[in-house]
Amino acid sequence: MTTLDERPATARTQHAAASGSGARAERPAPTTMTMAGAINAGLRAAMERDPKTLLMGEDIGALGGVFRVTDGLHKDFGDDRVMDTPLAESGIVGTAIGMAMRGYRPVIEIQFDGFIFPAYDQITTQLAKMHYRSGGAIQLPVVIRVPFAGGIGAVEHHSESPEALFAHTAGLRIVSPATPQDAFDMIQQAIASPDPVMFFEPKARYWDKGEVDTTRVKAQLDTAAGASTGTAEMSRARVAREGSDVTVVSYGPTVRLALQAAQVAAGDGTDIEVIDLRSISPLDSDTVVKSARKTGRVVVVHEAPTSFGSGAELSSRVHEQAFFHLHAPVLRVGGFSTPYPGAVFEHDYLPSLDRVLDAVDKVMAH
Amino acid sequence: MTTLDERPATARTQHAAASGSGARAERPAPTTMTMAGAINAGLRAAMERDPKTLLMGEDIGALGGVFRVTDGLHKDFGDDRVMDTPLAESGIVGTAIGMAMRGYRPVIEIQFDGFIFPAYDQITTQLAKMHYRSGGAIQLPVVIRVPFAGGIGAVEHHSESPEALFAHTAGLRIVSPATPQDAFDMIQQAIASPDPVMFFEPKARYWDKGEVDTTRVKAQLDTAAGASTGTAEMSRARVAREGSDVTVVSYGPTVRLALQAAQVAAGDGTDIEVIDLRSISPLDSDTVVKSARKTGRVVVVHEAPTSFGSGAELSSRVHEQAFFHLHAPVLRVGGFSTPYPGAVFEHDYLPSLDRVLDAVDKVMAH
Amino acid sequence: MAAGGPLSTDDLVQLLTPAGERIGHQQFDAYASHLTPEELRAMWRDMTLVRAFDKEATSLQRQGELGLWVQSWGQEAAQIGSGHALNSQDFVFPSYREHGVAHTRGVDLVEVLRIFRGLQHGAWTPADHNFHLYTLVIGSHALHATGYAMGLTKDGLVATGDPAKDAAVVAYFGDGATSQGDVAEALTFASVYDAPVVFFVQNNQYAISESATRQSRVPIADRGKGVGIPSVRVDGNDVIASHAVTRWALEHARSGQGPVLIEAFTYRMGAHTTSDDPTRYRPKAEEQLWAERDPIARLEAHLEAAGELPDEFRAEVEAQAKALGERTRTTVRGWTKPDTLGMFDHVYAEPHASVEAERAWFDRYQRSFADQEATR
Amino acid sequence: MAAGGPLSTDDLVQLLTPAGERIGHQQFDAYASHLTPEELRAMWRDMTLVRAFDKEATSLQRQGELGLWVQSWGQEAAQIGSGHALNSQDFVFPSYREHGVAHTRGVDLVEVLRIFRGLQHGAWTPADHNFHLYTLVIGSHALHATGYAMGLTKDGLVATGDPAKDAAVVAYFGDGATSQGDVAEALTFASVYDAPVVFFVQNNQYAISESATRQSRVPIADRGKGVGIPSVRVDGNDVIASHAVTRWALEHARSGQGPVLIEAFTYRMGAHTTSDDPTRYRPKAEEQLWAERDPIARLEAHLEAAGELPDEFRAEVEAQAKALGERTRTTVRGWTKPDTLGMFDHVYAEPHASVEAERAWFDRYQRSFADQEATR
Ligand SMILES: Cc1ncc(C[n+]2csc(CCOP(=O)(O)OP(=O)(O)O)c2C)c(N)n1
Ligand SMILES: Cc1ncc(C[n+]2csc(CCOP(=O)(O)OP(=O)(O)O)c2C)c(N)n1
Ligand SMILES: [Mg+2]
Ligand SMILES: [Mg+2]
Repeated sequence: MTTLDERPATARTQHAAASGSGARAERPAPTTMTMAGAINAGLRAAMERDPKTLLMGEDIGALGGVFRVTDGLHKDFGDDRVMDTPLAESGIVGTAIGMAMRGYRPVIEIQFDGFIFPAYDQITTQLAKMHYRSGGAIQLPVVIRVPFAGGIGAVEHHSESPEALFAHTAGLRIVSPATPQDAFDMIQQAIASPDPVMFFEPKARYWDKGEVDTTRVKAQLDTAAGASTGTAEMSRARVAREGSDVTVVSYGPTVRLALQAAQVAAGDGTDIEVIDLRSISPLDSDTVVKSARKTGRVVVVHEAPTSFGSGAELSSRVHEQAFFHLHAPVLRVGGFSTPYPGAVFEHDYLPSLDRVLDAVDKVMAH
Repeated sequence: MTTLDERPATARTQHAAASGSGARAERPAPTTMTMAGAINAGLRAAMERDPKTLLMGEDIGALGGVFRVTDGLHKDFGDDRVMDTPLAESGIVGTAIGMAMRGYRPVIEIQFDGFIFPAYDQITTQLAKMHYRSGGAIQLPVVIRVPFAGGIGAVEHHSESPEALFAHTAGLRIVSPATPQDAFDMIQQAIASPDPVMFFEPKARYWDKGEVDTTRVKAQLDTAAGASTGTAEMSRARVAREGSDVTVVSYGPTVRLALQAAQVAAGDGTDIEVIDLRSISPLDSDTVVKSARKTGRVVVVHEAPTSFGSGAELSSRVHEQAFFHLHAPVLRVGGFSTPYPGAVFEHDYLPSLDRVLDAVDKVMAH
Repeated sequence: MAAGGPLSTDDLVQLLTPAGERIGHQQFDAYASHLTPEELRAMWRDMTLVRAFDKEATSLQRQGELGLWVQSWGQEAAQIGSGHALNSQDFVFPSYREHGVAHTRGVDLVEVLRIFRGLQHGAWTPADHNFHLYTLVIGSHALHATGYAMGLTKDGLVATGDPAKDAAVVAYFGDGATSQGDVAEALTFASVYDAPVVFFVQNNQYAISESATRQSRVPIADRGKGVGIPSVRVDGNDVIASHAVTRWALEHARSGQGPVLIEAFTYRMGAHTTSDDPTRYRPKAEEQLWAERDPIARLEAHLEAAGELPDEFRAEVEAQAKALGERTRTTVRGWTKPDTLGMFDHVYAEPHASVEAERAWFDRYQRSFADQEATR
Repeated sequence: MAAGGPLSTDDLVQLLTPAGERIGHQQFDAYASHLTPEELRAMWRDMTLVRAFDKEATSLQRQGELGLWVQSWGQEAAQIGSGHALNSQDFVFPSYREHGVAHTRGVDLVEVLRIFRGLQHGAWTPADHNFHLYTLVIGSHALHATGYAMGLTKDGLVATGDPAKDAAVVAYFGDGATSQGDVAEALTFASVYDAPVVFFVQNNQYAISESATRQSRVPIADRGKGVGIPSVRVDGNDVIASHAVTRWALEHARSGQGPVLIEAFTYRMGAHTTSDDPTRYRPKAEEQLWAERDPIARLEAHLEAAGELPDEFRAEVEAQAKALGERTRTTVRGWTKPDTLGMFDHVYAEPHASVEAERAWFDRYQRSFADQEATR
């Protein structure tokens, strides 16, 4: 399957410029990878870059994780760096914190979104706050990888989108890649970052393929300022498609949907600008506000329930900062205020092309 | 200390009408109570009403809770109904779920806001979802009382406002009283409700006094439809002060601040309408939108960090539903995107009279 | 793993040898002595039916009729043996693999598949069977079971002296689950409140790909020692022993003596679920070894040696299994998607503004398509 | 509580009788035999200073100079005894009551009060003392300690054979904490990974108002049995025994033999914190009983009987205590509120847009008042 969300030309050039890498001449041809493969390659690169990087989680060793994202890493790096842990999420995050204090960079895999909650206390009261409470003396470069969101016909607790439940807590960075390229780059930037990062992987996109240039982020992270540059870069939104009539903002699993909507709307003469947030905390509202001032119309799309979701924060900020440029209120398209329903209902529950276009029509009506 | 937020005349009359109680003639004179005392009295009334109601928590027995909210109840109801539990919040909520399945109505006290997180998984994946996943076969009438928010000069983890971290999850009701009267009524309505309710008690208001009419909610809950009427009633916002220029929306600890702001602004000729939400889930946006359409200007105030807080949801809804009536964007006044700081900083961190008035000035500038 | 570890087979209570020979046991013989050949045949029938159903469900999943299936294959003795020890007033909190126990509680196995077809999250009414919904979040339900048991005590349904009244709770979970904080807290609450709950751990040696040695360096049964809960290790492939220790444990709990922890040592003969690939983490030889220790074959050998498994009975059970398989196939294939608006039902028991508003919106939205169709 | 419960005083390792008489112990004598009178005096000095400081802090709280104070009163022997067993390369994860241990790690006690004056959440640099910040969320740090210990193993700092190199971790927490799932998970991880960590439980018989019988029906030390961690119960009011068992445990851990659990049975002589009122939940008689078992008095009796507590030494310590008290008072009273913008510092190590924007806004906002003032 080829993805619709590959617009590497602009975005990549922009990045290359930002990182100041002069290696363009020798750049090899990009490789085609799935998102799962890109994360796997990114983890491997990070482990090769820094011997203190290690992986922790349930079934990530011999099995390679239930999604095979860590496939082959246990074989190559051994028990000491790819650790199958006891079945206890709080224990995983809590011991990772201790290891980070000892100088390690643990990268945790939580098996599914719905199983992050036993670790909620360690994430919210310990991981997030340690740098602050120590007055900067303790850095906790822990990455928590969470395969999240729905669309794969799974049973209960395997399709949730809990990102807003973490974004409200200061001290955590929350990111989510939408393309194999970003998955490859951002996992490495997240690992290099001195801050704790929650890395939400859109599991329904794991097998989507895309071109990946493996050289750029390497050049970036090999510099002295690499961790800072990388952290800043993964915190910025990406304009995935330029447009002039409506801004559709999304991240992770639904960026593809936003691009599909843009394609369909283009046929109707509506020119949609698609923004891939990439980061939820920090939220790059500047990029969105700039676009909102241009188009005057904004629709936010995510899978998480609309109520109290991250779209609410984005909507509030756009109104606060671009109110007098807006032709219509910012509309939100998200999951409903119900638990994630049985799999037969999930395509009714999730934002669909029709629902996104319906919202676009509504904002265009003004 | 007398509170500023007592406007019983309108609100109470409204309620009495809503509950259809005809007992007005024999109504005894209202009693003066602190909010802590009102909750204590409400718990006692609920325990007398239904022998299945029982209390669980740390130090709620002989000690009467660290805030003395359960004072005297252990003495009068015994070990079996006022249960000092092991020091394990997940265990408290998890066993309460089991007891509720067996027909009990457990009312849990979590000692402080910052200690709710070890129970987060049980609340989010079990308590909230059981009714849905059982297709309505299992009701879990569990109430979780959480003394929350700051302003009392406490150490870390004792001043947090985590309500938005629960409001995003369907299946929970989230309420917070701002006055002794509401505390007395709402705790009983929450206990009578067949749904799980998180009851956020503004600890800095525990010792504020107010008049409490103890008869109205009794008459309501003694009726066959009492649980439904009560649930509906505690889910509705209350207009704490009518005004025409700006709507200031708040709940729990900051309602008093909103009323203070209204008083000060009145001196400057600005007429503020103050809405006390009382419920965060459901969020009575209808009442707020109605007010917004009237005043055209809205400011939301809460102690929780502004980013991804409940004010974001409210702001989004007001914009979505009253955009063309607004003179200015909805502004939010809340805590900052930092962990709750050391106590010496808390009055800088928390919304203050000046910050609320500053926001009011800003929306009035349009 | 060193001797004494979680894979050790020492100290397992056994009443049937792997060859099917009935042996004695000082403490637990008394809890199996009531078992007539008829009752043993009933257990064999249940085990056989559950396995046939399990196979059918597996092939339905392969055919795309189910999103996922979780096999109980290999764990039938632990489940049917313990399930047969329950009284109707006892209450069970299963994990997600307890199809055998579900069957003993009168849950129609076919209905269980609604969950795995994605139609609903719970597929039976717990109060009808004193059998709670499956719980997928590992370990969570151990606390619910403990709370429920505390409620039984409050209700005066423990140590009444009336065996028709005294009740207890059984919580089933796996070896992996014993690492969860919630399970530890459940053990603590149960012991401190002397709750009538039996924690029944099926140590099937794996938590997905992870060996039980990843969860513990001592036998899982030792978890009881940490909180003063009596515990016992039983051969979970021995249906008679599984039955006997559970009877003992339930009597202990029902009579007010508090909780018990049972570790039933067994083997997950199949994959973790139909999504799993055990070839990645365990040797074929190990699987073969345990295939030879098949729990159904063991009881079968016992009954046959005693001449208690006549051909007519075998034929009858075979026919029942076939019928169950057919009913499973046709029922599952007949299930259609329910009304979409049902997705909004039962979020709350009382109306909630967001749910009501979204339901109404979705209804209008759906109808707008129908209207478009109609006007075309 | 029945014999064998968490308040049982049987089976406590003791090397000093309550009257101060030195007695032998088969296993642990060897770990105390190196203690010279000088070293015992050093322990007595530390205990005395910590108690004096504790009193001073309590009165500063009463005077409104501190928001809260948490006393270590009564637990000095457990803390100083174990603290003296640590090597500099060992790492400690305290709870919030371990002022005695803090002192042995070279943390200036006065600095600790910054936390209780609300100036900051952490008041020392952990790496400077190999002493982590206080953790207020009960039990959380048991996992951090375990992870840190796992890191020591990875770093090759365990079982090197070089005593100047081998390191271990000590996690301190209370009887109440042992009910938390996190502590159970820490025990599990520690045992499975053979982490060099000593779990040091001060069973001071209370978790705020709740008796330890509310957390366990067996001695807290038994928690180790559940996961195969060797454990020991020690008289926590006996500084020599507390020291000896900790030395043993640390050697065990440092030499690669894995974790140990120590239960030091002691008594919280004061209130839980200055906000607490113990008269509501415990009898005065009990407090009196334990006042008679004062841990400092016990060592004092021992040293005096041996003629090892000369008046000059007493006077010197008294003067030190007085000086510490004075320095505490003047330092605390001298602390002023730091720059408000500091509130935004260190939320992240790298810039975060929300924090930066809010800091900038607050700065402008604050200045706007100053400007108003200026233009008046
Ligand atoms: C809290 C949580 N974490 C992770 C998972 C994913 N998961 C599902 S089953 C399983 C293994 C369970 O092993 P065990 O308890 O031994 O039970 P078994 O499957 O062997 O019956 C895991 C890790 C989950 N369901 N819940
Ligand atoms: C998770 C959590 N729940 C509740 C509290 C409130 N609390 C503070 S201290 C305490 C009692 C702790 O008892 P114990 O572990 O015995 O330690 P001690 O105070 O006796 O030293 C409680 C319940 C907390 N700090 N953290
Ligand atoms: Mg298992
Ligand atoms: Mg204690």
